[in-house]
Amino acid sequence: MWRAEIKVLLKKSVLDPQGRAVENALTSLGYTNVNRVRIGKYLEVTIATPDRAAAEAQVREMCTRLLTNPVIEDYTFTLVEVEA
Amino acid sequence: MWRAEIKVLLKKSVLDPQGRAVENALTSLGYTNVNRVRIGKYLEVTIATPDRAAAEAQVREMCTRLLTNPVIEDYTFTLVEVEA
Amino acid sequence: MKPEDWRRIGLRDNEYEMILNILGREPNQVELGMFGVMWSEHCSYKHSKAVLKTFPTTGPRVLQGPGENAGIVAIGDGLAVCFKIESHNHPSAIEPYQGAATGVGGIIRDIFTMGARPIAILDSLRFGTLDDPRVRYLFSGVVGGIAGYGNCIGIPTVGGEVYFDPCYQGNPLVCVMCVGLLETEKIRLGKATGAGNLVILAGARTGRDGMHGASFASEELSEASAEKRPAVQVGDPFMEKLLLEACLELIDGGDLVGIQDLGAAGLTCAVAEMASRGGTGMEIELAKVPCREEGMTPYEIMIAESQERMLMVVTPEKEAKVHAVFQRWGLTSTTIGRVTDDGLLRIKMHGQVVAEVPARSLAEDSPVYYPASSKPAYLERTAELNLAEIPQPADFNTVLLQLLATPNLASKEGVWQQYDYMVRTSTVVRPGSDAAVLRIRGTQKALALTADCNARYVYLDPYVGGQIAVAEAARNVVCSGGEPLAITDCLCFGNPEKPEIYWQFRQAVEGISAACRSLETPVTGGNVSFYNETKGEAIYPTPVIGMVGLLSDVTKACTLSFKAEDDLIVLLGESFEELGGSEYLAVIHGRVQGKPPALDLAKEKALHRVVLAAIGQGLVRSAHDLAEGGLAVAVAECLFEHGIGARLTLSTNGLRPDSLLFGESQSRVVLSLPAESLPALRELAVREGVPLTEIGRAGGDRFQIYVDGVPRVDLPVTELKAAWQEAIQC
Amino acid sequence: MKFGVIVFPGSNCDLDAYHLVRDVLGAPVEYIWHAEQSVAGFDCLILPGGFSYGDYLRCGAIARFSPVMPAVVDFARHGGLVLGICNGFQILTEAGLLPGALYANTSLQFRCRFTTLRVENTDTPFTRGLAPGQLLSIPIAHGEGNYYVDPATLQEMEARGQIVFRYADREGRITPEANPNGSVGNIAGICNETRNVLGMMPHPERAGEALLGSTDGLLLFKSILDYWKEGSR
Ligand SMILES: Nc1ncnc2c1ncn2[C@@H]1O[C@H](COP(=O)(O)OP(=O)(O)O)[C@@H](O)[C@H]1O
Ligand SMILES: [Mg+2]
Repeated sequence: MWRAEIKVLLKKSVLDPQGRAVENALTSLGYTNVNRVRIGKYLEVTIATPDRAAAEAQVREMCTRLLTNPVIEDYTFTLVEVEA
Repeated sequence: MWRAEIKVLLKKSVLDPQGRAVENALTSLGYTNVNRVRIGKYLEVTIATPDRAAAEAQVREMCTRLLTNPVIEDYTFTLVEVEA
Repeated sequence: MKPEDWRRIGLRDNEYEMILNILGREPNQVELGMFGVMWSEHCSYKHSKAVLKTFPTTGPRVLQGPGENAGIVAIGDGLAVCFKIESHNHPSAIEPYQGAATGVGGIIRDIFTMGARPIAILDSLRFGTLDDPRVRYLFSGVVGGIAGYGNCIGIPTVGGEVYFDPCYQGNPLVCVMCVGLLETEKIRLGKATGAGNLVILAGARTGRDGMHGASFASEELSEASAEKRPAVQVGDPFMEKLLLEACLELIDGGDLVGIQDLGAAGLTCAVAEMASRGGTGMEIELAKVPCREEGMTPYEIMIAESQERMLMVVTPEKEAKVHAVFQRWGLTSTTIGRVTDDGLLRIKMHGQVVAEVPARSLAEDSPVYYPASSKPAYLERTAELNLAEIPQPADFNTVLLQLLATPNLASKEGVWQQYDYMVRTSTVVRPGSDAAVLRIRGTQKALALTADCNARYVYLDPYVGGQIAVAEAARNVVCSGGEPLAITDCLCFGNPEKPEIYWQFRQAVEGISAACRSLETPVTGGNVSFYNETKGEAIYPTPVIGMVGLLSDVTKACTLSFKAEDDLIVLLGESFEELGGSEYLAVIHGRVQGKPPALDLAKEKALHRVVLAAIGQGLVRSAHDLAEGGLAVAVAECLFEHGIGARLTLSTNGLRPDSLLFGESQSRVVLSLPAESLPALRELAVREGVPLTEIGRAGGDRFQIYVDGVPRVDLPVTELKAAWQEAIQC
Repeated sequence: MKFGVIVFPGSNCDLDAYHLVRDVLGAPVEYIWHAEQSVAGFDCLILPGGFSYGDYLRCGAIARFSPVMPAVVDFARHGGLVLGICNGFQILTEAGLLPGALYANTSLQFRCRFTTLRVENTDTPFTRGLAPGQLLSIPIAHGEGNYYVDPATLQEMEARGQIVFRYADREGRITPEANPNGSVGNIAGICNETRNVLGMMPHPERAGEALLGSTDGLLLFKSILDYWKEGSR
């Protein structure tokens, strides 16, 4: 069993309104040393398969088919082996 | 300079409708070997401070004050040293 | 310049020749890019201009016809209504949520650019069939995007339509209409006048997103367009809300000479149109344009289509104040140039000229094409419908239940409950009736709004179909108690370079024009979307009509629901043996065939006079037009809100029972009224020569239809309602 | 008495609350721009619905740091009447003036429709004019009205009568079907311990005129006026 930890962010070239709003908020709260705030999605999915390679392939497939929209989003993920 | 990578999830005690919806969607797409789907937020914030400890402290503070709502959310984060 | 340079950005060889003649020299990359986006179909209307000129566009109430960002008609009390419809089909096909959201953002900017306060949104949507998971994804994404943007910015989405047909499988249609209110003397135009006046850019920073959106929208969707994906962008409704408030405050204070939103073709289009309309030129310093990304080139800055940006022309005295207002609203605004009197757009980067072209040449001198047109072959096939081949249904109960449950007729509540249709607390008739009605604060008046098109009719006969689209919109407005004022149109068609498509286009426009003339509803603006094809297959010709009507007394607003037991049910208009193009024929017998029902515009107009008088004199308690599904479906729809049943006793008078119950003959309305009102109503009908038939009574909890004494339909209202309500999950 | 409607960037029901108080209730009312630092001279503050700061990150999360908020918190702590509607409710929970939190409807969709509310506590300035168990027809319009609070706190709140409105069916029963967003215990509105701060997801300002389908929302505002007239604070 694997837990896929998937991070999804808008492509760098795409406007990230949330990120901008939060960056402004942080600055006005006095955190003037922050920048490049980006806000996206975080997903955890547990996959029952013995084999890491199979798990990786499946995550990629699920990301392109359902979990993300490649048109505007990029994703990265890591696999953590977990107990059933 | 540090890039804080912050993962925010609903507390285990709080029902996660989005996670459930996505789990159903995945299953109906034929991914019958997935479960425990949880969906939250992923935030990246770049912090200009030489010192890791200071960066850590600041992330905690920003998370409790603004970035997360402790009533319903838990968060974890990692710091990555980056070039200015 | 090599041919591939201009072809790559969609310019044809002859168009490049024109550019050479205009400039008297070779354009540089930046200039070529500017011509490329401005002369794209989307911005230049090069294939439709000539035909659009034939629309009737004038009338006693029209203050602003086509040509500006939106049309405006006067409604008395020194007030006017500003409205426009626009499509965002191609972006929505690729990123449904953001594609639809930015479509909403764009049309809202068109309205407040004119100085109007946006008060309502309508959405007209078309998708493939819901058995396809991709279609369900597009459907929920588009609806989510409209909700996400409209709800956030706080403009109620009060009406629209949703249709499903295989012809839209790969090419959904997403048309959004916005309606605004303004004081007549506050009208602002997108004009740059007064040499020496300053040019200010406000709102979002410019990014690389939306590159070539304009030329992208002018191509058939192909596998290739997947590569152009960056053309889709993310909307920022919060930014637009601030922009809206700031701009209206400035317009209110009379601080602007001219104002123009940045849409397709971005900065290029805004500066070209403003200067061209004002007969002036502009000098712009691109280094001053706030950019979201490092190292953007002049080319990129000029054609980027980043959302939520506005361009303004102000006198030097006002400059400081204008910047101050934007700052209070938390927005960036920058003076990026000045108006000149030489008619040239002089674009500089760090003081160095990177482009210099006549403003007019971009905005006005684009090529005009008169494509060949020829009657489509398919019409031969579809025209012949032999009713003898169509068996009468054995069981009318099942047919009625089936029809109510077909996605095209079923309740769209699953859609509009996701929209905030109440914000601004002026929505008097909510989604779910015919036209929506919004009161106008500070007056006794109200507006009736609707968006309509039966594309199957247009497919089977573009001329008649075009007429019917206008007539049905007007009928919806009238049934809500409104006097039809004017229309805006969103003409969605296939590839105009195909003669059969262009024939559809010309016929539909002629039909719309004819209807607008007799119903006295001029065209005040609109939008053309060509190249709606996938793998060479065109959609049905789909000219969506957005109509605005006026009620002089908001308390007279009428809905379609039966409201009292024992009320009489009356049918106005005449029923013919017309099953051609009907939903019944398509759903029950699997045929898209025949001629659409005939339309007599004089009879239509007479019907409107009767219904408006009846509502105005308070004779009736409900009014509903007959559309898809015919008489049986229309009456069923009147039962659902209050769960009041009905008993109809009809006679065929030589018609087939199925034609009588499900045929879609035009110019018909069903009314409910207390018995004592009947004589007065009959008098109105007789005076206008409109056939009036008493067809039954409201009451009980069942829907029963007797045809020539034979019980044909007998079902509990609850069962009918369930079938109708649960059909569409969104 | 004078009402103040606080305008955050992105508020969009400010105008509706303003019109209801001025044109229907007939009481003095003014807008208060979020950048103000004082709310002196006002007797009841309304935090209106909308999408303050786009509701980016979390509903109300950024607005609660607006310059005006310290004054609002101070006003509330000294017993001033504060009514948070929809986004206003979300801001009040984020600001800690009300317990719990609001998050995504279980449908994951925005919902706009009339709901039936059952009045659970009439011993507040906002509901004193109502009858216990009275049913009100008031619309909702939100995507994140799913109220959550941990079980322990919920018990205390119940005990202290802090639950003011619940979603009910037409017969007044508290059923899952009547719950439009999944909120715990069908909760639609709550008040603080001292009962001078009310937060509710439904929009009473949208139910103030027969023309718009219901006048039940007006009853809340009338209660506030009566409470004030009697000077019982
Ligand atoms: N996409 C939509 N958005 C908002 N309201 C809609 C939408 N689709 C349908 N409606 C509403 O549902 C009702 C019925 O729609 P429709 O069947 O198209 O009416 P009609 O046939 O009278 O034009 C109308 O009030 C319409 O405004
Ligand atoms: Mg209708």
